[in-house]
Amino acid sequence: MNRLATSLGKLSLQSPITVASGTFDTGYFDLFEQNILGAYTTKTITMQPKAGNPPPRIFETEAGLLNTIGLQNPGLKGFLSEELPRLRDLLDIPLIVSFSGSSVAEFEAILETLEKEEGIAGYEINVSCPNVEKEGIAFGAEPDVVFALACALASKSSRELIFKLSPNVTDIAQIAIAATEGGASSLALINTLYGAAIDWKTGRFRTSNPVCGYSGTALKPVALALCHKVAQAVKTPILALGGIHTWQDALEFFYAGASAIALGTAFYSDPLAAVKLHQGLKDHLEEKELALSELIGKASLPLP
Amino acid sequence: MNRLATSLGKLSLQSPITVASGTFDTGYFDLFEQNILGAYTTKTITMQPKAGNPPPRIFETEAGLLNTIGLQNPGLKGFLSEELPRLRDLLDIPLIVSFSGSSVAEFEAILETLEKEEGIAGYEINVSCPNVEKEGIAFGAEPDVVFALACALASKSSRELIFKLSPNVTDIAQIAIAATEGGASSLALINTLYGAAIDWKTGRFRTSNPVCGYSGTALKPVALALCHKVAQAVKTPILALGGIHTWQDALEFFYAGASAIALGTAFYSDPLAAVKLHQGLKDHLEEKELALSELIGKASLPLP
Amino acid sequence: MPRFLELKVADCKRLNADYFELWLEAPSLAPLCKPGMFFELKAQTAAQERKLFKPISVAGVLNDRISFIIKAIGPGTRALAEVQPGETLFALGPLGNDFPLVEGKNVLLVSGGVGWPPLGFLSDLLKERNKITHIHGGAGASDIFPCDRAYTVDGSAGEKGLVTQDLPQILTDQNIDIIYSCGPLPMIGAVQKIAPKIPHFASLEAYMACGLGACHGCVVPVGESYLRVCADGPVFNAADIRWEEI
Amino acid sequence: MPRFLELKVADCKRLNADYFELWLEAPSLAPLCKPGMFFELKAQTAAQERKLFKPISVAGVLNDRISFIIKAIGPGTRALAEVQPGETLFALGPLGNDFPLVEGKNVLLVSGGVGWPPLGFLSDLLKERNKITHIHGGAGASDIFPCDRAYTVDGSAGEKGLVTQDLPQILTDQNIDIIYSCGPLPMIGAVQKIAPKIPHFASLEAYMACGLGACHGCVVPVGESYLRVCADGPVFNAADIRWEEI
Ligand SMILES: Cc1cc2nc3c(=O)[nH]c(=O)nc-3n(C[C@H](O)[C@H](O)[C@H](O)COP(=O)(O)OP(=O)(O)OC[C@H]3O[C@@H](n4cnc5c(N)ncnc54)[C@H](O)[C@@H]3O)c2cc1C
Ligand SMILES: Cc1cc2nc3c(=O)[nH]c(=O)nc-3n(C[C@H](O)[C@H](O)[C@H](O)COP(=O)(O)OP(=O)(O)OC[C@H]3O[C@@H](n4cnc5c(N)ncnc54)[C@H](O)[C@@H]3O)c2cc1C
Ligand SMILES: Cc1cc2nc3c(=O)[nH]c(=O)nc-3n(C[C@H](O)[C@H](O)[C@H](O)COP(=O)(O)O)c2cc1C
Ligand SMILES: Cc1cc2nc3c(=O)[nH]c(=O)nc-3n(C[C@H](O)[C@H](O)[C@H](O)COP(=O)(O)O)c2cc1C
Ligand code: FES
Ligand code: FES
Repeated sequence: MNRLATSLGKLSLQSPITVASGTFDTGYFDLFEQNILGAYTTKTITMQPKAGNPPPRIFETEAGLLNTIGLQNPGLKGFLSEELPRLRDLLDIPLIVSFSGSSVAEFEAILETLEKEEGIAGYEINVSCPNVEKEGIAFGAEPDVVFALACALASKSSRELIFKLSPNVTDIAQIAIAATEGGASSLALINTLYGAAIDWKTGRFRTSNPVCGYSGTALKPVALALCHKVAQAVKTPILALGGIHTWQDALEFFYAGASAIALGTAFYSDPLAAVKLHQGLKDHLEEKELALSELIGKASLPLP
Repeated sequence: MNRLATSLGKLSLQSPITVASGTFDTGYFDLFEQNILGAYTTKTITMQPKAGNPPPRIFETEAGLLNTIGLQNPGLKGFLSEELPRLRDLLDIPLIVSFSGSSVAEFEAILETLEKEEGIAGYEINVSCPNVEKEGIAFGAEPDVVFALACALASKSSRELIFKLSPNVTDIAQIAIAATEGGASSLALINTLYGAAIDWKTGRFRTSNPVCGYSGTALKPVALALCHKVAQAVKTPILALGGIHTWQDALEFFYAGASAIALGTAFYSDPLAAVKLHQGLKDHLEEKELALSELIGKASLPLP
Repeated sequence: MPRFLELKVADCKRLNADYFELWLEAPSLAPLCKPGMFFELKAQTAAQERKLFKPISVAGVLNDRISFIIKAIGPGTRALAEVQPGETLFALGPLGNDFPLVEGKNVLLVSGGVGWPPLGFLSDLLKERNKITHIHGGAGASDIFPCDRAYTVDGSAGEKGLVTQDLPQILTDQNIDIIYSCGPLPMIGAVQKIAPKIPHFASLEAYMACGLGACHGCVVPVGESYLRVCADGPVFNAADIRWEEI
Repeated sequence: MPRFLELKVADCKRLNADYFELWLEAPSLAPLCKPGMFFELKAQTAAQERKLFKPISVAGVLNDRISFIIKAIGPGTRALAEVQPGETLFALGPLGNDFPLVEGKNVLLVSGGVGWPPLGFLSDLLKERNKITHIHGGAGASDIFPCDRAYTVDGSAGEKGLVTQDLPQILTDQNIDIIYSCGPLPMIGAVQKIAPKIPHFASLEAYMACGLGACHGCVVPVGESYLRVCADGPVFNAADIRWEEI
């Protein structure tokens, strides 16, 4: 019996552990077996290739990581010609393609192109990018935009459609409801918080963009609070991420309502974080004689 | 020459170090001299006394603190009869009274009552509470509400009027602009992020309210990013807080545009954090032969 | 008035698999310590630097030294367990109120687990002028300290069961006038339920941040409001606690 | 193919106030190490647990052992400085590409500060079949390692000034055919500017997260795009770097 089996919308996963878009690469499979993971998520691709931001792009803070990679990626064509064939050959686990666009039409065009390709199990829609049609406000910031985007994409694909939500909004539950009503079949949360760092010696920002994405340990309580909020608001399956390192961290998210989790920054302090998480979770569930699915969403209030 | 002197709107401060509302009490003056601080901020008071939330109210995470105190306070009357006289007697530094309300009228009523009292240098307006007139959405979440509230309060007082902003919004710059246009003479940021923690052994939340306020070290990069965003959007003086512990941390915020800073959670890992910050800042500025005011807002981009 | 100091470790020795005893040199503070009072302690390691202090009751005082008996259960207490004699650690205290003392009474002390140290200290002060019965319980043998009757949940030492199970009998047999307790809230509540009419002072535990009364994090429902264990306690009249909320 | 292992510390000794030399037992990895390659290293302390690894160049190989020469400048390198022989630490590697080797050439090595170790290692391999001139610079005397000409900014050792100051002279005097450099980007840029026509391979430094090419955090502007120092480098043809962006 595989106590770790779970599902994320239309996907059955042999392991609840996946990887955070943009943080992971198949190079890690030199260090551990891919079947530790339930699915593989690509870094976000865009229609046109993106050079990304100038260096310095990363900086480590007391309890997390700042990054301003700027979505460096080979573009849709480059992905199809170089990456996808390699991934299709190499992967035994479901492949989730993360992509983003600067208009609803661009999102649709990318999806339509990917629909023609085999070996893709689902899409992760990164809505943290500026919307050129709405004065550059991030797509994910407005429920009506998210709803329209989800409608447009859901009507064109029967693959798993994951909307990845940003924590940098006033009410993430409203965004989750909009994505769900539009047809998202699952929700990934959270993307990075805003963060910055300055060198106190020189007054210079530590990164080429003052405002970065902030990830890692520091995010865990935020991600957990937002996972709980979203789980209270919608029944859509949740892929939780943000600061997860250990199997105990993962359990917190399952209790809060997550069906699966993803590791990102954790790989940079422990390349075997996923392996340890997998083993710890397995041992714990065996000891308790429980299946993962029995814990999901079962958080309760404390005794005083 | 006092290199540490600064100003926050109408207030001249002998030290740029203040305390985060709700985290500090005069009991700390058993451990250090009050003139280490530039001002003293009370915990948030409300019109009616508040019992606060049931225990457990706090939980420490890897890099921060969760709290769900629930604004326990003696109410305006209790404050006037018990707290204010004691503070007036004890304090040699400016007193800032933090308060909150559940409607614009309630905010106004509290301010009008406090206006009759001597020994108050300014107000810190906590807009993180639910607005009963707007379906419980936090006051601080909507620019138009913040603008109206600022207008109402600014017209009734010539004391320093600090609006304390929440990071849990889509665009803090819009809120900062609204507060400024309404008449706020300075901005305090940030209040706590959302955060939660669950006991993985039992599945129980660690606190009586699942979603808490999250403070401490983890917040620093977020607070710094938002301080920068606000400093780019408005010229209103900024009182920065969120995860500040050391004088190096403080320098980052001054470079990002803060005129003063506040310590909160730092006191709980080091009761003398303010003393060390004061000394470190003083030594640094003396070594560099600079006054604090020369650094404020002088952050620059990194060399590649 | 509490002080914040770096105190020298005079001794730190393991008592059993879970507990250790810590002795701090504190000539200026030792005379101020009374049973019930506690310190906020923290080891001076890099990993503990940004962490909260840990509230630990004074277990005893000998000349210039203060002792603590600590169960290593998490990162904070484990870091304390590893301090070496001669090193220093951070100490904020003494904090909190103390147990009211009595004379010529039949006194019952009820402690559970890490609730023993303050009652051990109290016992030293009361024993000459009172008749003391100390009952103590814990999860297993390592939780047991000197007492008149010991109970363990797993039966590995003393009697198997809860410290409160023979309480009605003991109250009448010993003709108890006053109870002092320290341990988990449910234990204290059980004592109060069994003996609602006997004066009962309880020292409470709570998760703490500031330890100084500033944060309102460590409250318990007492009387009409929520009182702070660190500043209004840790010793409360057990009858004042709103047990129905616990 | 890089490996992630816990490696045993064979030796860790201080070289001067700032630098220390670390020797790791790594029978399976030592034979794979070539000059230019690096490891991601991390001490096994509680404070380093959630921290990034530190990229450190291989400074040499002796039988089963790999050596590193490290400047303790921040928490990560300071934690490495404190490891004791017999303890283990985390190591991911060997990572990155290596310097192309040459024969029968007049080789110039230019290093700055912590850029010395990979060039020291390279020098060992090149010296039998080439004529080598190694110039090295640093902030002060503690930054100076064996070389033909040393420069310090504060003048406390070697000549006062920058390592590049006599470069035009040296290039002609020694009739240099090829340059290898490692150090801060401005230093490498200065070398490239002075000698734009001489083949020049530079090992670059960058802030790293994954070390494996996954995060795209460690890029430098090279050719038409941003290339990753960890996976596309650290050795680049200095002529390919877009110096105008640096
Ligand atoms: C006034 C007061 C006096 C105290 N006196 C003593 C004393 O004399 N000796 C002593 O050993 N301890 C005493 N304690 C308890 C002590 O403060 C805690 O055990 C300590 O704070 C735990 O910190 P930690 O970092 O080691 O573990 P944490 O990481 O905080 O906790 C480790 C694990 O244990 C659980 N836990 C935390 N606290 C308790 C608890 N009280 N009981 C059971 N499980 C818990 C947590 O949920 C967590 O899973 C006292 C507490 C108070 C409030
Ligand atoms: C491919 C590669 C090979 C390297 N090889 C070596 C080596 O062989 N020996 C060695 O000692 N170091 C080497 N380094 C540099 C080393 O990785 C850094 O010094 C180390 O990461 C600093 O980590 P820390 O946690 O100690 O300090 P941090 O906290 O990261 O930095 C401490 C302070 O130093 C500053 N700083 C950080 N990096 C540098 C730098 N490179 N130069 C100057 N100031 C800096 C920071 O701004 C900060 O203020 C190499 C780097 C790379 C990319
Ligand atoms: C270096 C780096 C690159 C990232 N790139 C992407 C990306 O391309 N697309 C995306 O949706 N999220 C991206 N993220 C965000 C992560 O997928 C994830 O949401 C975030 O890091 C929080 O998880 P963590 O704390 O476990 O890392 C990136 C994060 C990091 C650290
Ligand atoms: C225990 C506690 C109580 C707080 N109470 C209040 C409050 O009453 N009013 C308020 O505006 N902010 C309150 N805050 C938020 C702080 O003032 C501050 O904005 C936040 O903690 C971030 O700063 P820090 O990381 O330095 O603590 C409280 C924070 C804590 C930890
Ligand atoms: S711990 Fe802060 S009030 Fe008690
Ligand atoms: S450090 Fe991640 S790509 Fe180089």
